[in-house]
Amino acid sequence: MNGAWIAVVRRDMLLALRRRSDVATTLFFFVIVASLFPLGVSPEPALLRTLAPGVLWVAALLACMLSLTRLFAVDYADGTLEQMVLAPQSLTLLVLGKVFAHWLVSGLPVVLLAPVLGLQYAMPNDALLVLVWSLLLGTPALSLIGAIGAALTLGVRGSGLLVALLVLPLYVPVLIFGSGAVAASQSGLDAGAYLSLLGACSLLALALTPWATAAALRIAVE
Amino acid sequence: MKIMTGINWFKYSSPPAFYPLAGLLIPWFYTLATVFAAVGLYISFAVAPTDFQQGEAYRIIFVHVPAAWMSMFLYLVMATWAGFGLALNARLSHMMSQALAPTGAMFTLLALVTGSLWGRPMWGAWWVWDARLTSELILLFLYIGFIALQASIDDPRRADRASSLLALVGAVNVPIIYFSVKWWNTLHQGASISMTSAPKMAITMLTGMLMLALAFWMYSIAVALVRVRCIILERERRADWVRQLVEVKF
Amino acid sequence: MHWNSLGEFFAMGGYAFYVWTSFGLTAVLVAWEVLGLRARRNQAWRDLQQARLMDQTDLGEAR
Amino acid sequence: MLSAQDLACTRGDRLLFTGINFELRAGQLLYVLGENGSGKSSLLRILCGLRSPEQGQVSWQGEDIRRQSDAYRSDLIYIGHLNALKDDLSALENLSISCSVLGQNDGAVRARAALQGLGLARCADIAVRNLSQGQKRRVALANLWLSRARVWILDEPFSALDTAAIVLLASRIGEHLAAGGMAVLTTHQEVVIAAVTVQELRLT
Repeated sequence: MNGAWIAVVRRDMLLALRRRSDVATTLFFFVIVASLFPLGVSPEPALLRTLAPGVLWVAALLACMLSLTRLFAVDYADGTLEQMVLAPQSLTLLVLGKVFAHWLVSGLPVVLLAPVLGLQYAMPNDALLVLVWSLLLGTPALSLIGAIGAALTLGVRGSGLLVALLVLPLYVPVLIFGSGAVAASQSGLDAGAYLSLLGACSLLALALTPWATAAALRIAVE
Repeated sequence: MKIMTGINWFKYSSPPAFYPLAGLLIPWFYTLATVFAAVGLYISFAVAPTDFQQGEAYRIIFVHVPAAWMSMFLYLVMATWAGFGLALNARLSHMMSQALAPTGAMFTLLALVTGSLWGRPMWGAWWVWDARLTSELILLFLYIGFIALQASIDDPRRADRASSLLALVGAVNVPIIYFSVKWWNTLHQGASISMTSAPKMAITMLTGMLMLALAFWMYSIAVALVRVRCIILERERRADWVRQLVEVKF
Repeated sequence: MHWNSLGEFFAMGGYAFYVWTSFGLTAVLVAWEVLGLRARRNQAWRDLQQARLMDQTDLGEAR
Repeated sequence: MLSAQDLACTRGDRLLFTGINFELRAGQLLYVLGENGSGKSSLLRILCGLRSPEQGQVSWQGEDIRRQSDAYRSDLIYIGHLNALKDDLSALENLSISCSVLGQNDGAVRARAALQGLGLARCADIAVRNLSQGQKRRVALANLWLSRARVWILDEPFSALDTAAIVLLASRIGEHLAAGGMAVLTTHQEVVIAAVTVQELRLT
C-alpha cells in the first residue's frame, strides 16, 4: 500500500528537481514580499521588530498559496490525475503523497529561509527559533487546506485568483496562531499555547482535508 | 446529432414536483415576513425606551443583530443543503444551497455596514476590529468564494458539486475561525472596545430583535424559493415539463 | 409612545443619519434583491419562450 | 463479467445517449462506434467509473462498481486520449513509477522489456518531451504490456500509430482476449483483431 504513496512522492520530487525554477519562484516571492515592507514602512529596527511576525507569516502564507495551482494542474492536463483516480490505492492516500511533496517543495524551503529574513527584521534569537517552529507546524496545514482549493478550481478559468479567494479565509486561524506565537515570544510571553494550537490545526487538517481533496478531484476529473 | 425533441425526457422526480409547490409557498412567506417586520419595527421604534447611555443610536441593533444571526444561520443551512446534495446526488439540493448564498451574503454585508454605522457614534471609529465584526468579514469572504466558484465553472453538474463541497469545508472551518478570531481579539486589545458592551438585554429589545429576525428568516425563505425557481427554469430548459409550462404561459 | 413630535422622531436624538441609514440600507438591499429576482424570472421566461419559438421553426423545417 | 444496465448520460443539458445495455464476458471485445461528439468517450469514462451516469449503472462481477471501491479498479486499465506521461521524466521512469502507483513494484525491469517490444529501446532513457507524438502514444500503450488488469478500456488506441504499431497492438489485444480478458474499444480505423465474439454498440 505505501509503495504507491512513496512512488507519488518520488515522482513529484523528481519533477521538482528537474524543474528547479518552481522551487526558486516560491522562495524568491517569499524574500521579495518580506523585503518590501521595510521599504514601504520604515527601516527603523524597533518598528520592524513589531511588524516581523505578521509580515513574515503573511509572506510565507502567500508564497505557499502561489504554488498551489501547480499542485494538480499539470497532472490534470497530462492525464496522470485520471490514472491516480483509477488506481486501486485509495485516492486519499495518493493525495497525501502529492501534498507532502508540495510541502517539501514550497513549505520546507520557506521554513528554512525564514530565520534569515528574521535577521533582516532585527528579531531576537529566541523569537527566530519560535518563528521556525511556528512555520514548521503551520505550513503543513497551509498545504493541506490549500490542496482543497487547488482541486476545486482545476481546469477552471481564472483559477489562480479563485484559489486565493477560496483558501485565504480558511488560512485565518493558522495565520493568527502562527504570527501570535512569534509575537508572544518577542514580548517575552510563552508561545507554547499558540504552537500547540497551531499543531492542532495541522493535525485536524491532516485528518480531514485529504478526504475533501480526493472528493474534489473526483468531481474535477468527471 | 439531431436533438431528440419528441421523446419523454427522462423523469426529473423532484424539480417538476417542487416547482409548483414553491410557487404556492412564496406568497405566504412574503406576508409572514412583512407582518413580523411591521411588529418588529413597531417594537424597535415605539415600544423600546431610549437608552440612558447610547441615546437613540442603539436602535441600530434591531437590524444589526438579526442580520448577523441570519448571515451565520443561512451559511449553515446552505451547508446542510450542500451536504444533502452531495450525499443523495440530488440536483435540487444543490440548487437550494445556491439559491441561499446571495441572500446570506447580503445579510453579512448588512451586518457589517450596520455594525460600523453603530460603531461610529458609539466609539468614534467606522471600523472596530471587534471579534464578531471581524468574523462577519471573513464569513463574507466565504460567501463570495462560494458564489465565485459556482459562477466560474461552466458545467452545471460540476459547479453544483464543487461549490457544495466548498460549503461543507467552509462550514467545518467557521467555528474554528470564530474561535481563533475571538482568541486574537481578546489578546491584542482586551475587551476595551467591543460590541459585546451592548445595553443589557431588556425584554422589549430582545422581542424586537426576535421579531425582526423572524421577519428576515421568512424573507430569506421566500427569496430563496423564488431564486430556486429561477435556477430551475434556467437549468431545466430542455425538460418536457418546462415546455408544457411555457405552452401554458404563452 | 415617547416621541412627542414627528420631527423629533426623525431627528432620532441627533443620531438620525446613523439610524436611518441602517434601516434605509436594509430596505434598499431587500428591495434591490426582490426586484432583481423579478427581473431574473422574466428573463428566464423570455429565454424559454424564445427557445420554444426556435424549436418550432426547427420542427417546421424537419417535417 | 462487465455489464451496463440502462445507462444514460448528458453533457450540460444535452442528452448524449440513453438506454445503453450490454454484457461483456471473458474473451469478448466491444466496439463503441459513433460520430465525433456522440458520447463515445463519455460512455467509456462512465464504464471505468471516472464519471457517474445520469441514469442506470455499471456492474462488475454483478456488483455496482460504485459500491466496490478498489476491487474493480485493480482489474481495470483505462487509456484515454491523454497519454498520462510526464514530459520531464524519461519513458522508463514514467512507466516504472506508474506501475508502482498501481501497486506492482517490479515495474522497472518489465518496463524496459515492454519498451523493447515496442521498438522504443534506444529512447527509453531520454525525456518524453523529445519523443514524437507516435512514440509518446506507444509509451502510453506500453502499459498494456505491463498491466495484469482483466478489463481494458481504450479510447481510440490506434490513433497516431503507424501500421507496424497497429499490428503490434492488435496482436497484443488478441493475446489479452485469448487469455480470458475483456476489452472495450473506440476506433475510427478498421483493424482486424482475433476475438471470441465481437459486439458492436453504435451511439446515434
